[in-house]
Amino acid sequence: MAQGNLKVIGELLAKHGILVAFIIFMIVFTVLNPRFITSDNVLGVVRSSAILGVMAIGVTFVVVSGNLDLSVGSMMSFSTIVVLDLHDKIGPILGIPVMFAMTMALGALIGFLVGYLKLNSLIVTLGMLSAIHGLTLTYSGGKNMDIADKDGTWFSIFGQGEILGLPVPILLFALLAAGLTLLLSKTPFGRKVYAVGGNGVAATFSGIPRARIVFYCYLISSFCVAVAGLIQASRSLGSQNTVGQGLELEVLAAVILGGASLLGGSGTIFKTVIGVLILGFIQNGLLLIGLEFYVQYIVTWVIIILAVWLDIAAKRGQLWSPIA
Amino acid sequence: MSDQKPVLTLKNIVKTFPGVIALNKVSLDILPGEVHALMGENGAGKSTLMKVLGGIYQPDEGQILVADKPTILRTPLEAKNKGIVFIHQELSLAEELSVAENIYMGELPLKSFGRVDWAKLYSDVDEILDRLNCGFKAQTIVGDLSIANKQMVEIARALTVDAKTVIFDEPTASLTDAEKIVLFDIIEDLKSRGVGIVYISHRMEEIFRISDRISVLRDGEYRGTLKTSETDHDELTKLMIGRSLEHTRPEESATKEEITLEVKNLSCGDLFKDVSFNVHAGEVVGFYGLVGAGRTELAETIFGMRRKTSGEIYLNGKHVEINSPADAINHGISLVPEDRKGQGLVLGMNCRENMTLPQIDDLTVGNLTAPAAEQDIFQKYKEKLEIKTPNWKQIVGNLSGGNQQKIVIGKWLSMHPNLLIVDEPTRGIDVGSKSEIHNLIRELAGQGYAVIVISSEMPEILSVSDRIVAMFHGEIMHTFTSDEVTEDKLVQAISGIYENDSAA
Amino acid sequence: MNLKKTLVVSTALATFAMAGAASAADFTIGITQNNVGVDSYQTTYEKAFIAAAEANDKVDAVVLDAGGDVARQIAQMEDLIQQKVDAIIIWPTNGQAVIPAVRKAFGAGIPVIVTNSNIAAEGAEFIASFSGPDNITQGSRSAEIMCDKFKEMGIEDEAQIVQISGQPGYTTAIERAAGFEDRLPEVCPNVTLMETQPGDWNREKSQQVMEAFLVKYDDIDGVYSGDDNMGVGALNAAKAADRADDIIFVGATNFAVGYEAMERGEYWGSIYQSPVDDAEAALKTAIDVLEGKDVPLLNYFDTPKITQDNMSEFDKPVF
Amino acid sequence: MMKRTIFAKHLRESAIWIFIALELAFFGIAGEFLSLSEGSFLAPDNMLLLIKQTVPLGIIALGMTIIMINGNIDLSVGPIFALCAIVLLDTMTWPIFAGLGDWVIPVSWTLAILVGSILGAINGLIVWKTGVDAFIVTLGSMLGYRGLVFLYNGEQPTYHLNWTLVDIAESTPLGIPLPILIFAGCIAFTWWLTKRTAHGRNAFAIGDNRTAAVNAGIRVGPHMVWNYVLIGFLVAVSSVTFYSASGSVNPNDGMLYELWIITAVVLGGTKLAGGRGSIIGTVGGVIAIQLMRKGLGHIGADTAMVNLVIGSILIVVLYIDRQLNRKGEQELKA
Repeated sequence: MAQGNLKVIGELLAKHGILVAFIIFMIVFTVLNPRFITSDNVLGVVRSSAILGVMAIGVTFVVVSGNLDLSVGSMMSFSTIVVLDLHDKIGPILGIPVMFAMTMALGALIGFLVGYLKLNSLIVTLGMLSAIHGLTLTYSGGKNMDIADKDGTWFSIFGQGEILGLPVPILLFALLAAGLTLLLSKTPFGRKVYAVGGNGVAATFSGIPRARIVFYCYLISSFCVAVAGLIQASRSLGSQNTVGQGLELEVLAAVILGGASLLGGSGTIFKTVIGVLILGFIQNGLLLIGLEFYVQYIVTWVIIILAVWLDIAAKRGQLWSPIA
Repeated sequence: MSDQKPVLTLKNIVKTFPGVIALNKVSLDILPGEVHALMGENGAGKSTLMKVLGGIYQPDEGQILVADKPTILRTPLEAKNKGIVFIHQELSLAEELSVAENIYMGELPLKSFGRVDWAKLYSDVDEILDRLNCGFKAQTIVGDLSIANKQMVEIARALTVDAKTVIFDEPTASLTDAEKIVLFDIIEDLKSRGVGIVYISHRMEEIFRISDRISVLRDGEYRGTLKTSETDHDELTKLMIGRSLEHTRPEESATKEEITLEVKNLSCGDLFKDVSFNVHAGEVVGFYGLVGAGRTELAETIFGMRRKTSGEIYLNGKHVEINSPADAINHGISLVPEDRKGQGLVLGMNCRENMTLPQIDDLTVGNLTAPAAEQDIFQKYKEKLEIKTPNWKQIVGNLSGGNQQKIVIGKWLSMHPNLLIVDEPTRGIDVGSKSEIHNLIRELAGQGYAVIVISSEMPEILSVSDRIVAMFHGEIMHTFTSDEVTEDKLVQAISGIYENDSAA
Repeated sequence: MNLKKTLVVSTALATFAMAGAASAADFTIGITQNNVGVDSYQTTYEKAFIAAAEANDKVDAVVLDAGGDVARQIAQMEDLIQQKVDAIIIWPTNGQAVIPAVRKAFGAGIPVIVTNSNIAAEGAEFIASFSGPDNITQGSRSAEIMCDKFKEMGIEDEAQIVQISGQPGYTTAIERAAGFEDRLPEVCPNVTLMETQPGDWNREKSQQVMEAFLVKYDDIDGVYSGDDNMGVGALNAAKAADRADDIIFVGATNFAVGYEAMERGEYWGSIYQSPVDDAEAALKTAIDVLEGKDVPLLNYFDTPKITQDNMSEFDKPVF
Repeated sequence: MMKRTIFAKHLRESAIWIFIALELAFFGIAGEFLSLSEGSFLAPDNMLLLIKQTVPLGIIALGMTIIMINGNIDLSVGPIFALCAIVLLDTMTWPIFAGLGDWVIPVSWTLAILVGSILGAINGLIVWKTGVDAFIVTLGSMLGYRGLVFLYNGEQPTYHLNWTLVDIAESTPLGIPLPILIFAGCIAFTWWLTKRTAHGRNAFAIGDNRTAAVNAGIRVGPHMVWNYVLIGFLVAVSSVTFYSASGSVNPNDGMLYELWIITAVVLGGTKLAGGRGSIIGTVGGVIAIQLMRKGLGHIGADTAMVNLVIGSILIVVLYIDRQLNRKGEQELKA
């Protein structure tokens, strides 16, 4: 029965569609430019995707819990600027924890507003996007922040160092991905995040403290932002106030590409990582075959729509929406 | 009646979905001026059939005849234009719009340039509302109405078009007995005007009260049509589930001495006031009342979902403060909520995950979840409650209503509560599952659980309860023992007119 | 930034004490900047401008920021016209889109001084003067710096370079790229410009672009970046790939990071452009116009070449 | 209880105007002390200017209101705004229109508006036919349409200064600037559409309860497409109004517009989930935002301050709105 086949293919796509797309994509680009698949390039792409990836992992928690986070970009600028400033003022050993505390305080504020006060997360994080940008500008006085002694600091290890031949940003990315995969899919907390995102009311009726779970998700997200800020700061040892601008949408695009539903209750860290890598390789691949940078906008557009469309088409068993 | 031409005929309707035959050669004819009941267990194909009639699905095979003319219904609007009108079970209203706009949704009367003719709209609607004796106006915002009045708005919709066939899908699910009477009057009125009525319900007593003929579906197949006057409960049940049911009889009371729950002067704003009662171990206490009498709100307050404004709760003699469901669970209280899909289940999660959700913190090895421990619980209650699901991975949203409800019950039984509260345990559940759940509740009491059952169905309340608390306007009117209670007394009590001579 | 507030508050209080809302100074000059906060050049410019205005008793300043949004800038122009300031200084977000607004000010009799980045030729008749760097010359000079270095190294006939340009659509980015691309073949006809990609004035973006270049091209001898911020991003990428030693980096708008990289010998050269000079020149031009002095239409301030060889002649940039 | 609800309802509906009044009072007084300007902030000229400055965002926000009442969202208005401007300015230089002289102006206007409507229709069709959430669809086209903007003319600004065009755009018939008249026309039209027509009422019905609307026979899909056409059309009108007066468009123009517009619409009382909202409220919302920007500039606040204040105000307004919507202490905790 043809419909039966469609269903099998549909289920396959629903489960592994993003992976299939990823593999096809890699093959096509390798044919177009063999350099694409060299270990140097792959490593380079993963390294430069690490910052986006670390943030996307955090945002996955927020999205699975049924909320949005549009403030991660401007929050990342904030943590980058703060840690660079503190590096010279109180030294990296003190500066890094202080930066984490400040960033996570912002995350806690958002978590409080969305979790405990039950305010709409889209608007809250939109407001925070603007407010945190203002905060960053006030903090830095609008100036670029740079570390004075760039060669003499060990601080560069997070962004530029290598351990066992692997760049540290990739290690941090992998470590965080592994740890948070464990947290999201193998612990009671993770289960509660899915429950809260899947049906917040039913979760509350099951004795799960919805507000606290949402709060923790934002805290995790801000922790990841702080890690991203650390990598960013260490990588360039200096930064502008707008370093993270626009990243919130790229992060969201990666999470959506990974198949998380914006309604909450679905999505995994692994799929988000694939989503991040796809975005990274698109950008890099198009650059390598010599296409103008703006072509990547159009390609990303098509890929996002196709990925999400095929995903829900597989779930409902028909390609076109049944809405009349 | 039999020589009349049917208003609507279905001939050998077949509808398949990938892997499933939802309807297999179903035939049906609806005569003018008759109430034709459609029965069947959940999953029997009733709703698919209705969607075919409503123009939402296209049948793969077979014919629909409207007034003997073959017809293709492509959209809901086409169905409506052919005089087929639905009264939906789940209220299908836009809360922010006026009553009039809801009643004429999709076909507002127009002037030039697509402008709405408000004057005509309001006067037409007010006329209909007068006919139905509604206490509200065309301009009233639907969100401000009570549930029963919202149902009236749904019904009023049927009267706006020249309806030939009106399909009622579980219309009494959220109505009280008094409101049902109004509904049945309306159905009579429609009948007398030659409208054919399809009436879908799980409630036998309603079916026998108002229907003329009954058609039964089972597993997507048509099982026959009976004249109501010539059949009885047993025959119908057999036809529906393929076997006969053991009748539920209240067993011997298992009530013990010790009091599990004692509630003293509990209030929550003006939802309910000064409520006092107790529940013994091994006892089933039924709470009966109109929608809005405060029963569900009372249960939610005991469970920590609402903040009480005054009063005390004692569990096993000890005063307890319950500020959240987590507190309630820690004190051994379980609540099977009223709204299964909205409050009871995370529909996107699988069976096992749903069942172990409240105790997931305890099912761990190290800090990680322990699938083996989860599986033990799932397996135990799957067998105990005879839950029909291929395996634990099944997404709960894909189960039938009865099995979903059993997942919720299993979830709370696995917590081994002192006190189990079940709110409308069988709403929207077919006859077979219904009696299983009733038996289960009695069985639990027999094992020493204290159970509170909230229900709007009188037979249900009468058959499972040891004592019955009648509530009216947020207050307890009277508590009946199973010996003294009669249907009359109960109806009076929940309408606030019971002579409260033996007040406790 | 607090400086300005103090200025505003103190001035306002002083004037309030004396004559209600009337101004005490001879001239009120309004300025609308492109996008303060996007980089420290603009921030330093804003501070320098406020400081210069504060130091000058004759001047009160109304300082506005368009946030990079052309619609907002036009609105600010209208506000300034409505407030009847004596002169308007504009740092255009878009060299053409502001022309009608400039014409409006011209029509209202308010002289307009364009700063930093000029408006298009059609607007020339409506402005009193342009004060700022000559971005085309800057581009040409960067080309010369790079070419001279290649000649010194003896690879002027084989060198291959890439360009990282500024934010697409911005006049400064376009002019610098044009100046560079026009001049390079004149001085070094055999140097190949392999590819140009935008780095959006953003160090991180530029670093990513450079990473891709490094994978794509085995032989890169030089990188021209639209400013030092991006240049340092490219340098970081090359350092990470261990190829920094083979590449000559030339930028523009010498930032502190670029200056430091030059001190370390990693970055070859740039164009020295001080936002303080830029701001002061703009204010001075405005005052000169208001005082009726003869002001040239194009009032460029000098932006000299800076390389590792002559950097000791320059102070380290403060931004 | 009933009284309180009605009071809260009224307060909710007029909240934005109270807020505007507070802003006016604050900036009016603070302006006297802090501003260098000789004119009062509240001067009629300045207020007229204020309204004129709200026009570009305002016209788009009207369309966004209907989209959001309908239960959707459009994040792609920024690039549509830029693309329409490119069409407007570029078509004026096309050789085939060379013979028209200044009559090319209405032709270009029409073309730009056509393109805007088509881009809107594409969004709508994707939302309808694929069933993908509008947020994701328009997030995608926000990128994709921006790509088209760049594709058109690379990184160069598109530029054509036609003084006749500028003079038309800056004319003041009846003493009122033309953009304000266009804005007023759009307000009247969208108000009429939402309050008086079946299409508008259906938008509320669909946003409020989509299943009910489907069951009632409303063709939800085409309805949504028309709303996207409408917002595309209004974005184009806004773009034409604005760029006729400025004559040049950068490929980056319109960035972040979607965020400001959604903010304004939400401030104006439109529900994010759909089903509730009003055109008049949205007008209040855009005025409130422009007033904030203008006022903060007037009293000399810097960029950092403006960002901080606007972000915080948004959250505070959301909080107040939530308090007004609460059912008191009896509320279910879920």
